[in-house]
Amino acid sequence: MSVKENTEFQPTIVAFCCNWCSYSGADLAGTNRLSYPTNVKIIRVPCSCRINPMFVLRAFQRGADGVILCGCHPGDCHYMEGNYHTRRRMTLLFSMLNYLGIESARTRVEWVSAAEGQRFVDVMDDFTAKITELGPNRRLEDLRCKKN
Amino acid sequence: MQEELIKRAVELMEDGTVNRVLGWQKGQFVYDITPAVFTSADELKENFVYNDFCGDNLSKYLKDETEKEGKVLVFLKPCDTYSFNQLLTEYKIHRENVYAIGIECYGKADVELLRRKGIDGILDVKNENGTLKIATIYGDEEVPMMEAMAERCVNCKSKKHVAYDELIGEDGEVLDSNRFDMVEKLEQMSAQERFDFWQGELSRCIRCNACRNVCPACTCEKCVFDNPDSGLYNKAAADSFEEKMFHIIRAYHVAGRCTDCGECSRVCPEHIPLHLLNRKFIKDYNELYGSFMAGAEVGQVSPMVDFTMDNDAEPSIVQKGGAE
Amino acid sequence: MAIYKLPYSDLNQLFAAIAANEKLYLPVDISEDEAAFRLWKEGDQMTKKLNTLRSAKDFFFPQVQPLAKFRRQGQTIEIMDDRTESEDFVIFGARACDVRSFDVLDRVFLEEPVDTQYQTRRQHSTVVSLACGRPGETCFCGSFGIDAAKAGGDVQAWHDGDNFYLEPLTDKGVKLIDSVSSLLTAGDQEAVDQVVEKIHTILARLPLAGLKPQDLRDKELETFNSPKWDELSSHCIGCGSCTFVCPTCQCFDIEDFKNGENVERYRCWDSCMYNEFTMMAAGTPRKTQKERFRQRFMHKLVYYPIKNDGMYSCVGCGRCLRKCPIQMNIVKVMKALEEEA
Amino acid sequence: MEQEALIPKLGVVTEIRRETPDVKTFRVVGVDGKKMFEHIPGQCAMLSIPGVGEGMFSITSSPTVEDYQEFSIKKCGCLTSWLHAMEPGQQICVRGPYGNGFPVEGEFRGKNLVFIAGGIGLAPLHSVINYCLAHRENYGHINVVYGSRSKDDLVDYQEILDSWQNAPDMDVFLTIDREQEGWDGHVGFVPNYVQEVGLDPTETAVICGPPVMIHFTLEGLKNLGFQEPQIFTTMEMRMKCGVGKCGRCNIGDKYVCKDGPVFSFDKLGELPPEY
Repeated sequence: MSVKENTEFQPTIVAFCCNWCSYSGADLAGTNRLSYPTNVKIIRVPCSCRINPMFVLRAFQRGADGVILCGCHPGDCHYMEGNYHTRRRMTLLFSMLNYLGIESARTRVEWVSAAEGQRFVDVMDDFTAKITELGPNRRLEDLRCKKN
Repeated sequence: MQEELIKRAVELMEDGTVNRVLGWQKGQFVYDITPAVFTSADELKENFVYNDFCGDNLSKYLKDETEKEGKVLVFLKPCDTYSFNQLLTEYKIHRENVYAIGIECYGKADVELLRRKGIDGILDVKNENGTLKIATIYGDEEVPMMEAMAERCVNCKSKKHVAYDELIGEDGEVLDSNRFDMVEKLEQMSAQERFDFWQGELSRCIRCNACRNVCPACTCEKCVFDNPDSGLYNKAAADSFEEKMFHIIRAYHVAGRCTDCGECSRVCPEHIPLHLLNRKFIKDYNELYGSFMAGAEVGQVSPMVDFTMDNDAEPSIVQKGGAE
Repeated sequence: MAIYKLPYSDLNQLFAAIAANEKLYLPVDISEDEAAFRLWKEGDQMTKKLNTLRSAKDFFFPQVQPLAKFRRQGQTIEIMDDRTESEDFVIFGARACDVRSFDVLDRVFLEEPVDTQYQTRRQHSTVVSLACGRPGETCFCGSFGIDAAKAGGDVQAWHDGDNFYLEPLTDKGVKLIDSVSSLLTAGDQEAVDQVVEKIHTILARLPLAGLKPQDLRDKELETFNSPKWDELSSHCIGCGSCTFVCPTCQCFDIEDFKNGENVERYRCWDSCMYNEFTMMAAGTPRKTQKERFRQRFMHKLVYYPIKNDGMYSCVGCGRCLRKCPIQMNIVKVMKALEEEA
Repeated sequence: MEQEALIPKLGVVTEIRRETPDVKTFRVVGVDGKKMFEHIPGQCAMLSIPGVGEGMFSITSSPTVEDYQEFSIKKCGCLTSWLHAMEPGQQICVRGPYGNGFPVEGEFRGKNLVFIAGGIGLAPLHSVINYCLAHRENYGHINVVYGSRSKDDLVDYQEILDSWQNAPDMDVFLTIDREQEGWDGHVGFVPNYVQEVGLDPTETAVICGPPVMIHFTLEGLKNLGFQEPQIFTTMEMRMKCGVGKCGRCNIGDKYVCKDGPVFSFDKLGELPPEY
């Protein structure tokens, strides 16, 4: 049993979380002792609109199998309109990645508020399951960053 | 047409409206035409050329030219006027230092398309009523102009001049072009097919930066790809990832500002259809956020920096639309 | 030396026979527009195109070449040699211009201290050249004393539609011919002479046939200070197309790719046309595109000949004439400098 | 495969001394604790920290030092900032030595020498001055004119005081740009000071410093009657390979890394003024 577990594909998930809502949401999940997959590596950003398309691509380059952005619900942005920009930018970026044949399920944007600890866990569970199903990222990998 | 342009340019130089002319200079063959600045009537008469191969979009040169002393005359084809407007929108051109003459254009030929047909050793090309009569070392050839026309001209988006001080020839209309056909075709493929297509195209990239340097929308003082501190600095076609990243980011940086002038695809030494990346963005924001044409008017707000509170699509629509 | 003959229809067998012994690279069509050297596999046809877009310098001086790997942990560094030893390989169908470009590159890379990776690739290669049956209007190899009808290399080849003729020129060439001798029959000099003559007639009719480079070795400063450079360079967009398609451009950069504690140091092509090419903490000595443009052509037409007994660092392949986005190229530069002199 | 010139060897930084607020001197030996290579004064070496960068630096120590090489490095970019931040014991990648060096066994022999330096420009001259001092019998009188922005910016100040000023048949003239408390020496720019210290135009001069200082000092020396062939300098250019192949450090047909960095001004005058 344990042998099987070791050989199973364990994806690396990068989650960019906005400082004001989603990061607090993750925090809340923690304080409520809810667990989410250990594959998820959280990077805190001041606002979801801080995320440059290059961050997403760089995450894939450096070995991520899935990248998820979490921000405040539209209308709740700490900076009034940041996540509206995120919404447009990421829609177009994801569409472009899809156009280049990169699996669209590897990228996702979710709105998670500071009060939604359970939702954060659900989102991460679901995303991790999807990525595990998809398998390792092969279409946007940098071979130099692969560990043999 | 060429004579008419020279005549008007000379007039404008002589009456002091402008002190120099930005145009196209003859090469050693009929097709190797270089953008150039002419400062005298003699130079113009001797070297100025306007023919089927004058594809260069001159508007980007205005960024530097209008910084100089005096007014410059520039000839703009319909598609160039969009770039011109877009540069004005971004405050890259001093409008008062330029006198723009719009000139009509029925599409430009691409010598590579002649070579594709196996025609080589080209000595002369004459356009006689839509047929190119080509003299080569290996004999004469005839090719209909339509078959030698660059892709961007076949799918011309507009014959309308959106900015000019003066017009030579007729003004046309915005056309209902088929320019998104190929994008649609790609969209309908499976993800694997699309991936294979782009992998094949982008893996040929040699990172010469011609697409970036020629692009009228790429006017940054220092490109993020030239900045060692950005962590993206890389000249090498080192791994297929680098080229994908470069082209995705470049297309993204110009999204909402790209006027689809097609210069990137024209200059690519590897014939990578880079315009298909830009057109994907154009098609997307047209469909999602309403019709928008960069450069159609001065001062437009690009959909990339705009938003609506309630009606914008969520990024998840990509997953519904695409395969996998 | 002896000439060997092979029916054109048997070319595929020849490829198979060579490929059975060592790697065979052949120019094949990779798209409607372009040909490129690719590892031959059954069914591949040699391109009918004049030349490959990327020059054959790739074989000896590839765009990216690993040098060393490092591991940095705390204060310690581990250095691991990351170079690769070359296997034997054959380049088939290189044109005369590209073959000459190897000589140009040799004088840079085989000069002390020898570039080891370049050297091993050179030692392990056998170059089979092919005469140009249909040179294009952009060809001007004749200007540099190159004969497109006698392309040189280890084996030179011609074809006249029906037959393929091969003539070994070096020991390596003889060895290659010996290894496939069962396919070959003795060829006649006369047939080859006919092909050569036919090509010579075409070459004489090329539009750039009369172009001769000036010997500017004594006029280094004069040429450098020529007022022509302003005009010539004024619309250069500063891309690297000309340098990357050029068979003799040899400038490179050494860069590190960081991946955590592992660092890969590699060498890659660089272009003197780029603005950061000579950028230092204190600024750059080549401040505008004019200086960078001038550097490229001065190097090809003046500096290199000074260092190498008058040999030019241009082989007249015409790639830059075809690929420059603004069509400003070495021929226009040569003509402009000549006008002035 | 043979040893490749572009692949560095491993060295260790055994000692780091702060010279001025932005200059530190690094002592480098091989991992076996011995000197890594022999060099000629004026030659350079490529130092690199993988993943940070690689740069060409003048070897500051004299070849007569038997145990190590030293490099005086000013903090001005990515790599140099990193070097300034590191601690002794750090391993470092080294390749070299590169360049032609000063003609210490050629034109310099038997001559009276004057070394003129500004700021960090003393680094390449430090090596040759100490070499000449070690072989005192081969050279005539030695003058050193050295200036900096302030007293604190004088590189090797302690060594100058302790050793050079007491050396036989050697004069050291120091100057700083602006008046400063605790400084009773000369105040003024190097090019002007050069005119004042009473140089003999038959001496062989070596200049190194910022471009503008070199420019005016050269004019000053010419006014004094110096001829171009007797004035030397050491050039600086962006370098990547150090062996005359990568194509970026050329001045005309000469590569600074291979044919330079030491040039006499008459040779430099024959080359395009692109530096």
